[in-house]
Amino acid sequence: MTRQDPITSGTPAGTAVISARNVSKSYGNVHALKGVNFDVHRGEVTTLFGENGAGKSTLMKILSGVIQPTSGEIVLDGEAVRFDTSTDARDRGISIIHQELSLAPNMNVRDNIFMGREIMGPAGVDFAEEARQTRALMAELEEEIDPLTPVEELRLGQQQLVEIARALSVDSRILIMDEPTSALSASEVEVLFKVIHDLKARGVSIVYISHHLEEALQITDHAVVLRDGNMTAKAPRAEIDLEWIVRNMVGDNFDLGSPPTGHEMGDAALSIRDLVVPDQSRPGRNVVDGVSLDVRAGEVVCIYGLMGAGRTEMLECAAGRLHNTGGEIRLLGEDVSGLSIAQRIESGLVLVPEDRQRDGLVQTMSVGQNMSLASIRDFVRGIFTSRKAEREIVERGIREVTVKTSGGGAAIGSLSGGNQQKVVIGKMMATGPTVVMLDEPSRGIDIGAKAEVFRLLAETARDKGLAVLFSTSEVNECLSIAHRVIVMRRGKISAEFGSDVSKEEIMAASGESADA
Amino acid sequence: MSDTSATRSSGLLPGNLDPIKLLLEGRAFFALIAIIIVFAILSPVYFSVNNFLIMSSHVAIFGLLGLGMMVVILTGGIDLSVGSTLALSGVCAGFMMQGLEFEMFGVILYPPVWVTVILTCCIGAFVGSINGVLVAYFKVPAFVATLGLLYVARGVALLLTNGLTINDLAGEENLGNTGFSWLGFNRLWGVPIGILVMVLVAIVISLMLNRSALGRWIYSTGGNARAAELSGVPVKRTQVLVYVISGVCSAIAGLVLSSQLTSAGPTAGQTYELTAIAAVVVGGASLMGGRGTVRGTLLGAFVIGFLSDGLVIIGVSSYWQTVFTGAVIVLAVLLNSIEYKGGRKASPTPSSSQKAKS
Amino acid sequence: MSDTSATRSSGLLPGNLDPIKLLLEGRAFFALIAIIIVFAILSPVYFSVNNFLIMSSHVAIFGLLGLGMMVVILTGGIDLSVGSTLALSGVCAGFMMQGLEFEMFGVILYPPVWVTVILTCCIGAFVGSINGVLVAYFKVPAFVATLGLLYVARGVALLLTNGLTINDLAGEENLGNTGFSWLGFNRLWGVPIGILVMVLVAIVISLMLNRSALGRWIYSTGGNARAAELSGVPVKRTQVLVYVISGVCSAIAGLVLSSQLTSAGPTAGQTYELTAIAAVVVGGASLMGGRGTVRGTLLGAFVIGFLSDGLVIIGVSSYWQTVFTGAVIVLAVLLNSIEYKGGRKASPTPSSSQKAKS
Amino acid sequence: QDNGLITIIVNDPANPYWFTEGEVARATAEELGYTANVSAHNGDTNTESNLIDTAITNQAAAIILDPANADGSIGAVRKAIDADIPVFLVNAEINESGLAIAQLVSNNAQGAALGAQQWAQLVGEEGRYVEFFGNPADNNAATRSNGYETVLSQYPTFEKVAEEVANWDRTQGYNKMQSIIQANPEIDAVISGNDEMALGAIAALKEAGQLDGMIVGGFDGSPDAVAAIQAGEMAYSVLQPVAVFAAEAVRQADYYIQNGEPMVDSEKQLFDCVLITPDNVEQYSAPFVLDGMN
Ligand SMILES: Nc1ncnc2c1ncn2[C@@H]1O[C@H](COP(=O)(O)OP(=O)(O)OP(=O)(O)O)[C@@H](O)[C@H]1O
Ligand SMILES: Nc1ncnc2c1ncn2[C@@H]1O[C@H](COP(=O)(O)OP(=O)(O)OP(=O)(O)O)[C@@H](O)[C@H]1O
Ligand SMILES: O[C@@H]1[C@H](O)[C@H](O)CO[C@H]1O
Ligand SMILES: [Mg+2]
Ligand SMILES: [Mg+2]
Repeated sequence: MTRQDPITSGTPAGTAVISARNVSKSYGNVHALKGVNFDVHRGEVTTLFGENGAGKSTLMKILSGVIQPTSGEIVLDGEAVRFDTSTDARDRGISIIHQELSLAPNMNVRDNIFMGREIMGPAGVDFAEEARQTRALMAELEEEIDPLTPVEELRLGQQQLVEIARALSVDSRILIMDEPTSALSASEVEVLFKVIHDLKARGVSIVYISHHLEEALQITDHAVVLRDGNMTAKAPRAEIDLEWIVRNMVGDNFDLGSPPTGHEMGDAALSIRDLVVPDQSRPGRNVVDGVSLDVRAGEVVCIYGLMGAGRTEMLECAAGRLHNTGGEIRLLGEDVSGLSIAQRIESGLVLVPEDRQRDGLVQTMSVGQNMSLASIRDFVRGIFTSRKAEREIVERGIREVTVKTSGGGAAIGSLSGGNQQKVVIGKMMATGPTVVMLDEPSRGIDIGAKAEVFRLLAETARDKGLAVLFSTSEVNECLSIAHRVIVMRRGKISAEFGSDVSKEEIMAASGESADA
Repeated sequence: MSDTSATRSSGLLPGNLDPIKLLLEGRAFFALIAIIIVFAILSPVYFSVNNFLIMSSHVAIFGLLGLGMMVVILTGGIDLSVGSTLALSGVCAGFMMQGLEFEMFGVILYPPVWVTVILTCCIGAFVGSINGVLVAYFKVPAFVATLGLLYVARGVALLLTNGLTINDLAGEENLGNTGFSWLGFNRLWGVPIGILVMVLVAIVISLMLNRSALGRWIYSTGGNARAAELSGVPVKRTQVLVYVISGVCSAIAGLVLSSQLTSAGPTAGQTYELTAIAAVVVGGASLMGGRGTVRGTLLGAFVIGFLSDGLVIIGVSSYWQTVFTGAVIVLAVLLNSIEYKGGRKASPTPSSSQKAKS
Repeated sequence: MSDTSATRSSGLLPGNLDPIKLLLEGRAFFALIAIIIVFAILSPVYFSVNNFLIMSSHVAIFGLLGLGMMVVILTGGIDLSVGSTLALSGVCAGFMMQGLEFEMFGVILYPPVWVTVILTCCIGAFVGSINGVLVAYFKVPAFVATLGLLYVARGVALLLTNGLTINDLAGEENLGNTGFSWLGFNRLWGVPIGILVMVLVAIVISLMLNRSALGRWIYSTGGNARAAELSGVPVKRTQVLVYVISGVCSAIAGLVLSSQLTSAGPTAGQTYELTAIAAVVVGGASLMGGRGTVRGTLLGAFVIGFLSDGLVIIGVSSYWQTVFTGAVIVLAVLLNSIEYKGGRKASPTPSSSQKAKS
Repeated sequence: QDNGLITIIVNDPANPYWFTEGEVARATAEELGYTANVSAHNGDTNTESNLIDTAITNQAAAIILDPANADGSIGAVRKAIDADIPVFLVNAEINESGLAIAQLVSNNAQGAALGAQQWAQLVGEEGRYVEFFGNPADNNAATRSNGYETVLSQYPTFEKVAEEVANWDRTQGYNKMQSIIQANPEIDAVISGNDEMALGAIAALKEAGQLDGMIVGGFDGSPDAVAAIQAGEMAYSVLQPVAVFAAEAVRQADYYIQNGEPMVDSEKQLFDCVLITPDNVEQYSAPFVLDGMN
């Protein structure tokens, strides 16, 4: 994939089409936004940067009428407006792609796209027309999805594309995209960027949020940085670079780290041989097809792959959630195939799942209860749990993964997405694992948090001999703390590299054309 | 083709008549076939057109309640008040047939049967709208709101009649209000009217679910209410409407039942809510909302009805009837979930049923 | 801090004894207070220690059923079979008190009361384990599985006794099986035993929920079964266990009830499942799972029990009783949701309750 | 004129039979200067026991109870007696004597024999018939069924083709009758444990076009049954003198409260039933009252 020339050319900074004026939003005593002024430039891409919990999503929800500000006002085309619902905003030409997917899993792609805006014909809903438009949208996004496929049968990335298609179908003049690419592959991101260019050409104003900073820089016309609910900087594309963003976001430079050194690596802690996992939805096919790999104690291994390469299935199989039809999984030489998930955790093999909402968090429990959930056995004394022991575990977890929260008693839903992700990581680290597998651990977390997570993993690998196996869809992350990079493609390992590999080599092995 | 799929997902009339598919899709189908075969072997009279018609007219009551219930369940709600609403509507219909007395004016009005039918449906709709408003606007969990109305509607029915059964529903020629018993007694083309009413309601609901925007709203509200709301679906109004639909279905069931019995009593329909829910679930709907079909619900009602009548026909003791009913309900649903595994609707992961609510 | 929250969210014994907080937390508290005040004004005999004790011993039955039900509801399930299990256990206890006849050996065994009690609890546990296995391993929706057992357990109870009630539960001195009626008739420190049994069970369940690993497993299974499973929670075993607990609670309720009545009949406990669920929900639990407390459930049971006894004491007609019961159930839950808004547990967005299941 | 409270507990006032029972008792009690409190246990022994507790709390002077269960209600009655409240049972019995001051019930055996004789006479030489059985938890169901059996078994030409439990309920009677018709198309007569089940059977027979010439016999003498007799749909009903013994029970309670001793020596008092047929149906003057009954 070539980095496109950043769009610095031509258009002078457009006038503001919609602005937030002195907008504040409080949830109880959490002040998510503190008097923010924010302009969306007409016909251009305004990118919003900020670490987890900075208030980006909150601001966007206010602009799109999902929530109402505690104070301040919204100015649309120079006139103050008030949106009571997202439909109000949509009627004024504003649509939004939400950070968390908002699709009805039981319905098909067509029905999701036209949900709430059904096209009526003489004999009820005009399904033919809806399907035609759906196919057109999918063609525009270069994704072959049948309009009649139930959404629940799509993988996460495809669901995200449906969400994008829905926003596009509205034909709005202002389009807000809150992390639209968190589950997309590089080639899909390319397509999306093409679409964004077309939209711009048609005069659509776009707000774009992403934690993939380099990627975002490609399409940015104006950058705005939020920090702790305040706007800390803004500048046109010409005046900024990666370093500028990071400095304004976290106030410091960052580094995803480098492979830990100076320690002895042990024997293979995790050893997978000829693993075969069948496809649940398409019998006869295998999602994981004869994968073998070793991770040694103290070693950090990264698995790179495009979406659908089978990484999730391989990791879930190792964790005990899925059954393999062939091959074996050994932990410190012991075959774990007969063990349940709980027994694998007990013996030191843990997984941080990919989808935190669905697989990671118990929304009804507090931050602390989530954090200690996987290590309950560690604070049971006799038949009762020990509050003191639990508190220690929770406090250590919060400290180690640096969760931004008022304390263990806080509701998990009150945390920003990134901090929720950290809780999931902290929960599995609290069990004191021998091998930790992390499926896309950086999804939705900011650059600072990402660096912290990687540092934590690297340190534990070095100091405690932890074996780390993580998957990622971002090439940059492969080049951080991993001693080795394994590339998966269609259920098989297509290449294996040392830490001195280049981005291009990795991408070529994954099947992603390096010059898309 | 777009409509085929819509039908596939929720239709009464499969657009695609591939028999194997139909068989696989009709979830409770196997249970029904098994029941018919077993009873046909055990009793020579079971397998006859006339017996099927009679059994079906019993099914009609639960079928009607089940259809309304299914619509509510599609949105992720539940309606425990259907049995009480049935009784209340029956009693109100009875009152109207006896003549509405306006003391003020000193007149007694005898509304013709069609007026009675419409007013009775309005009463059902009214009860439903209370349920709906409590659920949608006051955020009372559906189980509680409708449990409350289960009691309240029953109490009102008892109070209205002072506990008595209203008996004379035939009307009188000279008052112009005859024809009520036609509903329960007569046959059209040899088919009892009750069955035809059920089929008619099923077709209307099926069209509503598959062809109207309301249908989409109902499925999306049940699938992901928040997403639906953000997409501009009038979630609250949809919720109110489904309870109204269920109320109207109960009222229709009340009308059919009281014209079958030629009497309307305030204790009719007790515990019918459980049977109606069982029919819906045996028919493959998910209590989490978003999944369910008209065809399945009717099949579910038939499974339960044909079973209980069959047990009576072969003369099983009433205690054993209870045991069998329970066992078959569980078995039919077990069959469903086994069959599910093969189908394309297979849940990608074993615990997806739990996923739905996580 | 993490532990206060744990207790706060599910405790019987609040870790934090701030009285105002306690008041606010006891969700159904206001409804209960209101009921007591209203009836104390309307009837001179209502507000007396003895009447409270009597009413509480009535509450004990629903309290016991409600506690088991709450544990099931916490995991996102439901148990409709509690009433039938109550009857079945009562009947089995009755049988054992009459002597177990082993024809083969020509002996009749008269188990002492404590053996009877334990065996009866085992019967409850057995029914519960069938429910649990159907739900956890066969993926039958809880509503259907337990609806099936509602019928089956009732049918078995009827078959066992041939519909008759077993009367003589007093036992005989020389057979060494006296003492059964002690449970229902006697008082300890002036308090009827039934109440003490309920309190004991409440304490055990409260400790289990708040202080044991099983408690965490239950809450997390209800909150998000998939996440719980991936965190090493034995979700399936937890699901089976909650139904077993509910079965045992029903059996205990059956024991208390039959010793209170000095007789055990197969038709006891009909429709009690609805009352038990109402108690749990009035007590603030969520039918989606993951939220609910022992304290709330007991309060819910007291609200319903004190209301219905109060209505009888002031002599309201039984029709009006039905109406009031329904209205109060809805009102109490309405009160809850209003109160929720103020509290710290406030749902962040108005539709978060729906979101939870999307 | 407040002589105290009389608590009246009936089964299910949604059945006209029990409704009348409660209302007659209430009226009589109020006539005699008592406050009356009518409540219902709906056949649930637990509710019944709770109602007794409440009566004790309310310091009732006497309890008029229609027991829920012949065996299951004994404990509740004993509890009231232990609290020094006299209990007068009406309509149904309990299987223990020496507890209640009086048990006033219709003579179910006599009534059943009466009904069965009338039925046999109407059916004639031979007949295939169906019997509906009431709620098995109620002794009356078995008593009546046995009564029928005793009489009908003397006629070897009668063949019982089906016996179904319909729990005193009309809808159940209707549904089960429809199924029975399917299994046995040639039925000549129906004999039922009460009127509600008989009325359900009549509705089913009417729908099937088989009511003509069918002999359907009921039990209770409820207003609906009387209407059916007038319409020529029901052949007869055995009237239970519920209005009589409900009032009598209150009078005996009053006597006991005043004098501290039973008005009538024998605890079990049977009230004979009478037959309602098209011939005497005109004398039916109020619910469950046939003029010149006694
Ligand atoms: N419903 C809510 N209740 C309480 N606090 C909330 C709520 N929603 C957001 N917050 C808080 O508001 C702040 C901003 O959250 P927001 O979701 O806008 O962050 P963000 O910048 O989008 O972060 P991320 O990059 O992780 O998505 C956070 O501190 C968060 O905890
Ligand atoms: N819900 C689903 N329905 C149908 N097919 C699926 C589903 N989820 C995954 N697949 C298929 O399974 C295969 C492997 O997917 P998997 O999720 O393991 O990939 P991955 O490498 O983990 O990618 P990512 O995590 O980025 O999505 C792909 O062929 C994909 O299309
Ligand atoms: O005697 C009564 C009546 O027959 C009534 O119809 C049902 O219950 C019985 O106990
Ligand atoms: Mg965000
Ligand atoms: Mg993946």
